[in-house]
Amino acid sequence: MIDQLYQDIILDHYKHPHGKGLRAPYGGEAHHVNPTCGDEVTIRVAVDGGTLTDISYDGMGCSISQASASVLHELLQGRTVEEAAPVQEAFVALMQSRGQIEPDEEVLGDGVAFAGVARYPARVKCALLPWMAFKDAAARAGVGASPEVKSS
Amino acid sequence: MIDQLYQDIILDHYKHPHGKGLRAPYGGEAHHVNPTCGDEVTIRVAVDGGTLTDISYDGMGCSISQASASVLHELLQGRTVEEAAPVQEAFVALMQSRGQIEPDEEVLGDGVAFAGVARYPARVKCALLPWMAFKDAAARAGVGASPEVKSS
Amino acid sequence: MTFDVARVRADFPILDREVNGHPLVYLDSANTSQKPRQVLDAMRAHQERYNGNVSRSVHTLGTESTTAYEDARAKIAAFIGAPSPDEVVFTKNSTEAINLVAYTSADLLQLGPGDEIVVSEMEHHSNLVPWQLLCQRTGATLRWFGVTDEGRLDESALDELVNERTKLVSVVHMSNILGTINDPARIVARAHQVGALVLLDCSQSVPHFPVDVVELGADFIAFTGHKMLGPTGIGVLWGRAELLAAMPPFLAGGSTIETVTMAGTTFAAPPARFEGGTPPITEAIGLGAAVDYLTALGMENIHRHEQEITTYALKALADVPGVRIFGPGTPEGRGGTVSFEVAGVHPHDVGQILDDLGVEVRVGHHCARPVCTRFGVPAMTRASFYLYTTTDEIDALARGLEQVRKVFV
Amino acid sequence: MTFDVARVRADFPILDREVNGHPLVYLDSANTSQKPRQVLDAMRAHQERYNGNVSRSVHTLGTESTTAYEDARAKIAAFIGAPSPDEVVFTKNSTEAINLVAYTSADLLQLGPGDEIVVSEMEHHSNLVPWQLLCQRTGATLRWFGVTDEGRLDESALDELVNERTKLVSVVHMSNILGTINDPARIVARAHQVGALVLLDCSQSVPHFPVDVVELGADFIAFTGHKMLGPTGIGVLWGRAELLAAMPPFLAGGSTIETVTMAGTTFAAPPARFEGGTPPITEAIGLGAAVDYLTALGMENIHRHEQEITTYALKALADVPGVRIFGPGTPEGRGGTVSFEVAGVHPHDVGQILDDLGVEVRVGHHCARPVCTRFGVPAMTRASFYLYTTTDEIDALARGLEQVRKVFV
Ligand SMILES: Cc1ncc(COP(=O)(O)O)c(C=O)c1O
Ligand SMILES: Cc1ncc(COP(=O)(O)O)c(C=O)c1O
Repeated sequence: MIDQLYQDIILDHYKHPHGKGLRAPYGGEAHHVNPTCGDEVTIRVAVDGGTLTDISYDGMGCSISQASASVLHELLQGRTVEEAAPVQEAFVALMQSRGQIEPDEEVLGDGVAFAGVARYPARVKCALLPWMAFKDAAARAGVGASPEVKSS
Repeated sequence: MIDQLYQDIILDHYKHPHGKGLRAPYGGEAHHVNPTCGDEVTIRVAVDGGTLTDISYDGMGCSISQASASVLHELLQGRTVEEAAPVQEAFVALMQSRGQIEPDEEVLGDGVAFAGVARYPARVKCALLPWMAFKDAAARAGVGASPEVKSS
Repeated sequence: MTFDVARVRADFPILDREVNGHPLVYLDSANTSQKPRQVLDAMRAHQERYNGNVSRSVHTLGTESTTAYEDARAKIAAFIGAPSPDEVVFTKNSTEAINLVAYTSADLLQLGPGDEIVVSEMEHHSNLVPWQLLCQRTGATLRWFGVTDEGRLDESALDELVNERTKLVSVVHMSNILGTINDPARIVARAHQVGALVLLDCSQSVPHFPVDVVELGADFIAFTGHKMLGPTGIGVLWGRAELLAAMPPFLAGGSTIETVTMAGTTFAAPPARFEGGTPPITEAIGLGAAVDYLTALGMENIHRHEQEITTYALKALADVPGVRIFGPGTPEGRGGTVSFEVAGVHPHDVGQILDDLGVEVRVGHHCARPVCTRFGVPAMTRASFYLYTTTDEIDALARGLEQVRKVFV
Repeated sequence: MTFDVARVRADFPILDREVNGHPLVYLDSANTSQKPRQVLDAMRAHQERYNGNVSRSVHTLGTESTTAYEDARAKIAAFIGAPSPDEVVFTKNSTEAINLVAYTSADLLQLGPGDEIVVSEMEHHSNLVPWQLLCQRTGATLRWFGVTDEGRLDESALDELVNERTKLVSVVHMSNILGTINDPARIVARAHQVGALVLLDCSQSVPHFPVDVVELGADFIAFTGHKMLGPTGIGVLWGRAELLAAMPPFLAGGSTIETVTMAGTTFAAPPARFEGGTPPITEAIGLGAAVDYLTALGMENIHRHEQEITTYALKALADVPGVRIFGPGTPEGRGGTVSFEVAGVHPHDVGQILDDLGVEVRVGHHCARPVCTRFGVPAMTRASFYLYTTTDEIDALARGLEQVRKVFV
């Protein structure tokens, strides 16, 4: 069961995160905290003509939240805002599915590795942390991200 | 069991209270309330040369508290402060005995009828109400009554 | 479904007990209700099999416990028609829930001299004293609805009483002493017209008939677990999401925070913001099970059963010489809580003789002393009913009152 | 008497359970303790046989319930050496107990700008945030003791920190994160010298070793039932009688009053003044049973057992490569709560792998974020022990940590 959680893809992203580090210029930034464990992430979003030209981030956290940020970067960087929305939606839906959804690799890429996380309610928040921060950062960059991410 | 509580002596004092009504002159007055049931009693004490020359009272309450005031009047009125102290002490001890004390009729007179009350924890407060008020009134009249009466 | 009171009673272990050699006749459910096996089992299961602290652990016990605690919140939200579980704040009882609003509303409503808070003469002390103290702290003025001779809320001066200066109206949904069920519609409408908030004390309504917060139109409601088949130690404040979001923390500490430094703290979103420290976890789970039990029977059915019992009781009491009922004399607009006096006998003595016969009623001012004052008595005797009450028990009450008269009249 | 841990464990039903296919190894008692059958049975007996509301009824159920509730108060008073049961106030948890003092002390201490409140960097959020908010409300200043590298309270600046302006000092007796046991003697002496009151947060001390309020010399202590074999939903504030008598009501309502009119209210003597509404009755009875259980085993014996386990654990952890312990590294002046890091692995991941092996530890900031900040980490992993902990369980923890390193390092 634990191997479902710590899939190699996740451990890979954790140990070798993609696009980590805060970069300028950016249009919006958000800092989110998981109050129960103290994990933190800061995300910056740069937008140019409807395209997410850079998503940069930094933070302290567990393997799940760190890998999730890395996957987010990989999935959304360079996409248009319209393309990003269904990906976000699919990721959030997967996380809130309690393991009842079969993820679509076409949409979620490496994100499918998080399917196992959905079975660990206490870890869902970890996986969602960067996505919540991204949503806020994107909004501040003027591109309202669509899906409702529940913060509690 | 209930007959132990509602002894004829108690019902008699309740239906025909001794010395009821507030009288002047008096040296000290106290008003006490039982917060759980709303029963109230006012007691006045007149002292002359170390003698409790008058104990007058009025109030609303159940048979136990009313009869207790009547018995108090009967037992302490006309006594010296020194004579009153052991009576008070004996009555309070009887009430707090949970039914474990055999009361002394020499000391308590009709007060012995309250032995059954001690077995009803919820009613002990009723029986003590006038005695607590008396203690305060006596103190205000300048004759500190001795025994510690727990008010809760 | 017909309501099978015998089957219901079989779920309540305590109902098999004897008191002073007589079968227990428990007529004090408005004070606290008895608890069915299903609720006790759910609590015991938590304590014996998956006890762990909530919201703080990644481990299995903690996760199971958190899931059960949050499931209970969702059940309770559904039970009262709350739009979201996040609008349900767990407290220890109604009293804490009301105090939570009273303490935070100084800030929320920016209260000061000239502002008015409105309650009624029919309130339980728990919905009166917190507002008296709030007015003392802020300089606001407390005003109140009176009570009519029939024991109904006197709304005749509504428009004057609730006016531009009014910031909050807090009234009882069903009186714990008179049994009156208030229809808050006019009060809510008027309060909202003048921009005031409305809190309904639903401590006696949520346990006994269907309550839907959206239909009620209130801004807050408070109720308490132990009166609705749940355990002691758990209560609920429901509040509209945007109001809860605007309120400062109250009992602050562990779990109420977002981030803490020595210099200052930011706070979590509701409901966590208001649930300081380890909450009554087992108790919330127990209340969830109570709600399941009530829902399975159907609140409409429970209400109908209680209406039948109340009709029967009002008649039975009226037939005892010297008995005078306070509050509505017919079952319309009232619940199964009936207070009365027996002419010439103090309630304490009434209660004592009844107890000797195994009939458990409450005597005293019922934490609603202004109602006693209003009706000119120091105390009342109260019989209150619930889903397990039978007409036989009402008969036992009536017989007991005959005995009371024999001893005292 | 030798301490027979196997016999103790047999009393705790949950310890038979498996987690993820492994026997449960519960090392999270500082978060919440497990509960013995004796406590659960006492509560169930109340709920099934004599449930009634307290202080409000003359009937038999109410009287039995009230007697049991007050007996519990007396037991708890005796357990902590309180001069009188009336000094024991039941709350829902430590957090409410501390907030009760924080809210009422604005009045009691006439706080204003220029006054100082002193806490420490080692506090649980529940003994920090209420004082931050109190300072915000009153304009008083919050100051604090630091923590040394060894995880001890830094008392080097005591005389400067606690001075003529200090009105109240509130510090933890045993840290829930570092395990440090503070000796409050010097702080109490200094505080009383300058006329300040002292509250000790005994949430982690009362469950684990003998605590005597008179010996401590404090003015208030707070602790919580669920960490000492009792249920959730019950906590205790102990306060010196004359202070409680001088404090205004806090959560006001039913039971806190002497007499009520619409125009104003007078209040009951402590402890009733502070127990608004229906208290956690069953929970108080459960806590009384927990105290009986602890007393029968002997707090000295329990402490000795935990010291043995702690000694063993400190050594076992030190032997795991990459493990660094926060707080005292030897058993002197510390209790059985050990926080640590595994180099290169986030505590969440440590906790998750351990849970997979049935080992339940807590990870995170443990509601003491300033301590994490002090030691430069976002979070810690914590193993905490109690009377039922065995050396086998410590071995399981150590084996689990090897597994953690296999996955992550
Ligand atoms: C030191 C300390 N203080 C206060 C608390 C708060 O206790 P509770 O959550 O029961 O209010 C805790 C535990 O959570 C604690 O460990
Ligand atoms: C109408 C009403 N409001 C408030 C309360 C207070 O509830 P609790 O004692 O659970 O706080 C009660 C019951 O005691 C009640 O009947």
